[in-house]
Amino acid sequence: GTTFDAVKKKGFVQCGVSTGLPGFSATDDKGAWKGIDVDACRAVAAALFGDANKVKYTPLNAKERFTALQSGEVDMLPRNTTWTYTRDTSLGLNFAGVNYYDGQGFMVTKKLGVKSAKELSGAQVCIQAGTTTELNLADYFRANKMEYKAITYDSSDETVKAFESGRCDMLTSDQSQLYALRIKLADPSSAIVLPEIISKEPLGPVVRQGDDEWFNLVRWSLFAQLNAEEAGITMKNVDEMMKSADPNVRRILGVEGVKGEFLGVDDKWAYNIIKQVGNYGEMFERNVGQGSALKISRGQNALWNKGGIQYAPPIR
Amino acid sequence: MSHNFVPLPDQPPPTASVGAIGWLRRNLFSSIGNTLLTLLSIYVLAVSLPPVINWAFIDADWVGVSRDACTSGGACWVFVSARFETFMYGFFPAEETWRINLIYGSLFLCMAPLFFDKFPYKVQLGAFVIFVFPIFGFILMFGGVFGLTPVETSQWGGMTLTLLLASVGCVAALPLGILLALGRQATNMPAVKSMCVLFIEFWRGVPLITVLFMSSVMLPLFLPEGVSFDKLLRALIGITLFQSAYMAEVVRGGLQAIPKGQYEAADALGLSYWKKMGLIVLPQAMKIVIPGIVNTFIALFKDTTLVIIVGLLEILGMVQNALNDPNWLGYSTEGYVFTAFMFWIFCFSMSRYSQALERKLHTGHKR
Amino acid sequence: MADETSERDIPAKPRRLTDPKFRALVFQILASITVAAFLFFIVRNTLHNMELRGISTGFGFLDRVSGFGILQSLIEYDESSTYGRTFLVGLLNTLLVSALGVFFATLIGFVMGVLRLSSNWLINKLATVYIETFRNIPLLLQIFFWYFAIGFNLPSPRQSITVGESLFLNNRGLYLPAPVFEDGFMATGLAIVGSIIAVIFLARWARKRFEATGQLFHTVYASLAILIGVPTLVYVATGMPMHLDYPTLQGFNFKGGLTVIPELFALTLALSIYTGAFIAETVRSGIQSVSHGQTEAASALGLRPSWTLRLVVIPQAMRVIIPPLTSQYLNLTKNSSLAAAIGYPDLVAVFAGTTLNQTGQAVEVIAITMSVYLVLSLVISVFMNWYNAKMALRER
Amino acid sequence: MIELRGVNKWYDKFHVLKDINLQVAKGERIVVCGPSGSGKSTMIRCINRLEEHQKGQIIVDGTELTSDLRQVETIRKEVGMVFQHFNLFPHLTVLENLALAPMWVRKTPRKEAEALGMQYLERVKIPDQAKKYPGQLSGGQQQRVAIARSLCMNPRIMLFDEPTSALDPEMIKEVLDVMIELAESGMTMMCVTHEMGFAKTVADKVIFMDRGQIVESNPPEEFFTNPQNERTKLFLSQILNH
Amino acid sequence: MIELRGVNKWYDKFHVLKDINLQVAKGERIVVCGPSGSGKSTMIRCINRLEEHQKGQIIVDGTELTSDLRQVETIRKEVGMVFQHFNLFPHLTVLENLALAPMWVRKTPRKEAEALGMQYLERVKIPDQAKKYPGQLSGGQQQRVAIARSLCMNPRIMLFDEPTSALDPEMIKEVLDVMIELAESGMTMMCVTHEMGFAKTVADKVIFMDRGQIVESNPPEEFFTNPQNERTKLFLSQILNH
Ligand SMILES: Nc1ncnc2c1ncn2[C@@H]1O[C@H](COP(=O)(O)OP(=O)(O)OP(=O)(O)O)[C@@H](O)[C@H]1O
Ligand SMILES: Nc1ncnc2c1ncn2[C@@H]1O[C@H](COP(=O)(O)OP(=O)(O)OP(=O)(O)O)[C@@H](O)[C@H]1O
Ligand SMILES: [Mg+2]
Ligand SMILES: [Mg+2]
Repeated sequence: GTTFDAVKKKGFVQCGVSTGLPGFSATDDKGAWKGIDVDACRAVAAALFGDANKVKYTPLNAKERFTALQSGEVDMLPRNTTWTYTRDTSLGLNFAGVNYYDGQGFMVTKKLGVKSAKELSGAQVCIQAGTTTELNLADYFRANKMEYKAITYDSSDETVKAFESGRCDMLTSDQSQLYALRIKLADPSSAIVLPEIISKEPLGPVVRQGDDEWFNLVRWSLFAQLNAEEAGITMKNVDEMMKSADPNVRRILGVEGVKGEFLGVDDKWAYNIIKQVGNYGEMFERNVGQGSALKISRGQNALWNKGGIQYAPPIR
Repeated sequence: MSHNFVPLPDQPPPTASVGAIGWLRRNLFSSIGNTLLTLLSIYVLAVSLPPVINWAFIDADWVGVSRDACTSGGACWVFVSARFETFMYGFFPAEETWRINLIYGSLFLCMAPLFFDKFPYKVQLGAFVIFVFPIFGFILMFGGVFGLTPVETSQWGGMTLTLLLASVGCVAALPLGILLALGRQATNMPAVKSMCVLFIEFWRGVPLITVLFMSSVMLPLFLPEGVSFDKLLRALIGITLFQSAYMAEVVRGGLQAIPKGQYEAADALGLSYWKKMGLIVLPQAMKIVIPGIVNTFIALFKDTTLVIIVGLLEILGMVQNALNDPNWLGYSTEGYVFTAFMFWIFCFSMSRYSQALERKLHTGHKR
Repeated sequence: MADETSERDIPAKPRRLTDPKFRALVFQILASITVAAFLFFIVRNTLHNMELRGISTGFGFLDRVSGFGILQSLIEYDESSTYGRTFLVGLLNTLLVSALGVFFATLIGFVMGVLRLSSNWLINKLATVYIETFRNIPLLLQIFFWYFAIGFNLPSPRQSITVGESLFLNNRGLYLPAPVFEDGFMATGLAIVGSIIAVIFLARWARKRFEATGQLFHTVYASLAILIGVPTLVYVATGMPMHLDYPTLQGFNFKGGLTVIPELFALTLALSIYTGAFIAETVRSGIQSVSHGQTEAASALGLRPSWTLRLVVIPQAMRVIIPPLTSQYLNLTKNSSLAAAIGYPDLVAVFAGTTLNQTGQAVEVIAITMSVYLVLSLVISVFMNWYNAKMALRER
Repeated sequence: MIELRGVNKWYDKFHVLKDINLQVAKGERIVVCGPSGSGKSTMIRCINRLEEHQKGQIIVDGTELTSDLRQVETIRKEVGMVFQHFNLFPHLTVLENLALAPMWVRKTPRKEAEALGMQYLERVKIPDQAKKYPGQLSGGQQQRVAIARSLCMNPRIMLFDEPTSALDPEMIKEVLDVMIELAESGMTMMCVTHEMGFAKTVADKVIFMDRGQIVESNPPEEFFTNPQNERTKLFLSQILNH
Repeated sequence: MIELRGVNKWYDKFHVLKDINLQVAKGERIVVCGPSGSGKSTMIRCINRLEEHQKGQIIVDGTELTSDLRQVETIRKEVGMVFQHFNLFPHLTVLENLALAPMWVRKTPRKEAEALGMQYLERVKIPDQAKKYPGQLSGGQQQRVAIARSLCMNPRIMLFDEPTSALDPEMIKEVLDVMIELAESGMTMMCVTHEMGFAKTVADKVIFMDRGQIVESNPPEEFFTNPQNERTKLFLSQILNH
């Protein structure tokens, strides 16, 4: 397909990421991008070029992201984007998978003393523009016959700051983001995340329609990470695992069986991903889990056989 | 009988009208209304200044490397000094920042003579700075030749990017603006004239953020499939087109200020249209419009903050980015104050410069 | 002369290629073709690219239900309204903030411009500091500054600053009692309109009388009396058919009444202070452009300073002030598009922002948005040209 | 009518007027001359308080000039002034220029004020220019309008500050003619000018100033034929040879 | 050299030139005079097509003036013009002003062009001003530079449009001297001027224009002593008495 060829030719993946969401995509003080979404792109680069660093990043805010992808400004958009019917069908986009199962939640200040979102009628809500959150919020309050006022900001920075200044009673966003945003508060412990989840938010990398080859590569880069976790292949042990007798492991690592050429890449594509980016679990823990400031538990994002719903088709 | 006129000696003026008292009376307490106003302003200043000064200077922390140094309760300038490098150079690799410094230094050396009245080669030097220097700067910034490590445009940022956007935007818009201004003056070609007018009015009528949005995310839609270029370059194209419309209006003002006799004399000598413009009219017009150009440059310089909207991190963007750093959360005021100060210094000194130029050009025009 | 006949035979028709008119024509055709081709190229590419990427086109989306709420709307709007209505809401919000901004910027600008010329050294310097500070700092920064300065310094709703239990100020905005009109209010409404008309007539009459008899009439006080007195009388006479809907604290927030949201407040403040600084400079140079001789001549004729200002200085200064002033208004309107940064729901925020994002129809949405601003600027510049033509000083 | 007693004025530390003593009787016509910078304009401007003096007394028509605004107003109603650069109001027509002060200061109805304006326009011989704007007139015409504008206020004293020095030679005559006519009608006048012909024709007294002082003050015959002071002689020799 | 046949010109609806017929032979020196607004400047500007005429023919040096660019170019190389307000280029030095046209129109190398410039500067007697800027010269010097600048193109015809009317009296002579010298060297000249002394000294023919028409055209002796036309008489009486 055109995108696949174009990416291969230019030698790097142009990756659309969020302008700054700790754990998902944010720069460290050296200016290097870090996060789950960033790793999604790195995985694709590792599969395609054997080098996870062949990625260039375009920070996008919520408003711009689809236009940027549609116009070809970026090759893939792993930017914590919810998979919805409209987006999948009318925008000319394809969702390649789900790298994070999320749901929309609320964050309120402790001082407010509420336990449930149901007590929030009449509340003023800070929210980021151009997200499904905006629509879910409207639905939720309408369904529960509650009133609200939404104050919509361009970027998450302003949203947090407005929340902090007391401009609104609560901040709503995907739960993962709530944790990420909470650490941006001057005093993170002053806010709590309410238990309610008001929507399904499957987040995943998006590509343009019309290039199945590219779509496959993005989708299977993610699946490879999930399969690797399931099979116990990690960044550390991947080299030893090359010698493993387990046929599943051998297939995943391209030692035998299925060939990389079906994806148009090297046989060691999955090996490269695991070696350089890690399996899904490692990626999760490093960016948003216990190894990070966010400390989000796996929850739904655990593998299917560990009580979660992350389930990848087998590589065979 | 005639006698000589001996002028009386000058006497000192009555004490009440000179010296400190005279000054105070004339300037602060000349009438009841003025006295009230003076007292009111003194009161307002007395109430509002001390807390600000306390916060910004007296209680402020200046030295240190981390937020632990900020304990006095005032401003934490440590944040600015710790992040100063990124504010200035963006994510330009630390070991390569000498290249940016070299650009600044050499630019300064090139510009310095322009401020001396006596310097004879102003025009040539100015042309060098405008046309040749950018190439030199571009090579240094971009690298990739002469053994310089290539640095991606996505790593450019901070004040460097601010200056780059504003100056490249301005320099590139100049020729386009001149053409547009000439086109707008071309009364014998109504079609060309109206196209120029349309172009100018279009760009002057739309907000810069929509232009930036268009250039950054929509441009690839307008181009043939597969054609794509750098994001920074696209923002620059947007800015240049936008700026050229303003430039055109400034240049038009200059062209209109050239007396008709100059055109006629050039015609009478047999100079063709382009020679007339290039040798006679434009050199004179450009001199007149320098203050105007500086003013549009200031406007553009301030407007570069809008590129955050398309994800380019100029100085304000860099500051906001630093505010996301978990180690430095909560120092946004310091960050914004610092940014405001940087912009103010640049804009204020440039506007003073342009005012001085204007005065120089209009000497003898006072009442 | 011998060669007279041959000279007469020289063809009067010029050679085509060297005829400037012909050249101009050819050049214009070429230029038009180039531009047309360029536009065609872009449109074709865009259509092709959109088709290729499966992006839907057309303006049908304007009839679809938007499904999101907007913080402030001047017309009826809720989640089940269409995107078309979203556009209207955004446009009206843009116009609102622009109008407020223009009003206050003009006010600040004129006051500061005059103070800048004050003979009081301190006032003069303070005005200079104001102008030089706010002109030279990017507007976006100033918007952030005011917004968060207000947000962090005002109390929460429960600790609102109150005036007489009907006016509340807190970090959610300014809450005012809203008038609710009952059936009989029509009469009062008419009285208001009537007294406005009366005041206009009064002003005309006062002018006529002044011209006829030289008697000055203090229209200001009389007008105020009419404007306030007559409607009040009618209102009381008809049995006060209006009550106020007071804002009350319910749960976390105030309900009822009128609300001025802090976004509107901060944006208006930032826009007027920023633009005010530019207007002040315009006003200053306008006033200074009136030569000192004019004021002297007026004083020598015995005109009081206030009349001198009104009859001699201002009319002349306005000619100089108005053209740059209109372009400042235009700038202010365009700058109001920075609203999105602090969550004020203007056209760019709700239409070129949320709507664009929900529908993905960037080309249409941006085209509509740009056209709106173009039309606004066109209106302003038409006014300016009309004014310039009207006011041009007649000279020989 | 006008009396200056020991008037002193300083610009900052610069002593412009030094102990000026001068009396002008009703109907008297004074011409003031002297080298540039000698304080002629300053003196005449002090008389209707366009400038403030710092020491001494100025008494005009029985009223002493102090910083009391009402007195300044009274005096300005009585004293007309014509400037070197006309200072007509460019945004008003000639007739509006003339009618402005009567309407606003004397509260004359517009009709009457305009009739008055026309009357003075006729006196300065340009009634046909009434509807034009000052910018459309020649310099001489503008100065005549300026004179008419002052006259419209019915002043008892007229001050002129070099009324002809910004004019082309052809136009000087038309303005001087108007001034001579005015002088002959018995108006009290003080005129700064270097038109010595005018001084000889109409002046009752010629005053010569230098360095802020009145050096000589004499009737014109005496002033021109027999100047008392060396400084005056020098000045006259320069001016008359020109 | 120059022939005008039934030339007519309109500004919008205003008929400025009415059926002008005129022949100027090689080496002839014509002086054009007439009241202000009579179309003198317009006529002379038509000859090197700074203005376009709308009817009739203008033939200069055998070439008819049409809108053909090359013909206009040829003619402008042959015809030099000197304006009332000099119109020197203020951003160039005197020498650069002189060398500009030879360099860019005749493609003369800079050295030669400058040598040429110096030569003509000597002819107008100000070689020492070569390095100065026009703004630093007096009006008379500027006008002489303007003449030299035209001469540098080696024109066969020189047009002058009131070359001395913006000058102070002392400077008029120095410019006229240069013009007389030029006339004596045999240059074909057409000169709009009211300097009747000049006309008497050098003109072969004096042309009097009024309201866009040539009223009289005669050798100077005849023109001044025995004007044929009432209008001319009136004009001459005004001008000579002035
Ligand atoms: N506003 C002012 N501030 C300071 N000095 C002034 C001011 N106005 C006038 N002067 C000085 O006062 C002196 C007298 O000025 P004045 O205008 O009265 O002279 P003048 O006799 O009218 O001269 P001229 O013939 O040139 O008009 C001059 O030296 C002048 O420089
Ligand atoms: N560009 C123009 N547009 C309209 N009318 C013009 C224009 N130029 C000149 N005129 C008019 O054409 C007439 C002739 O002008 P021209 O300049 O030829 O007169 P002139 O004889 O040279 O007068 P002067 O002695 O004042 O220079 C005048 O009435 C003038 O107002
Ligand atoms: Mg004076
Ligand atoms: Mg002329």
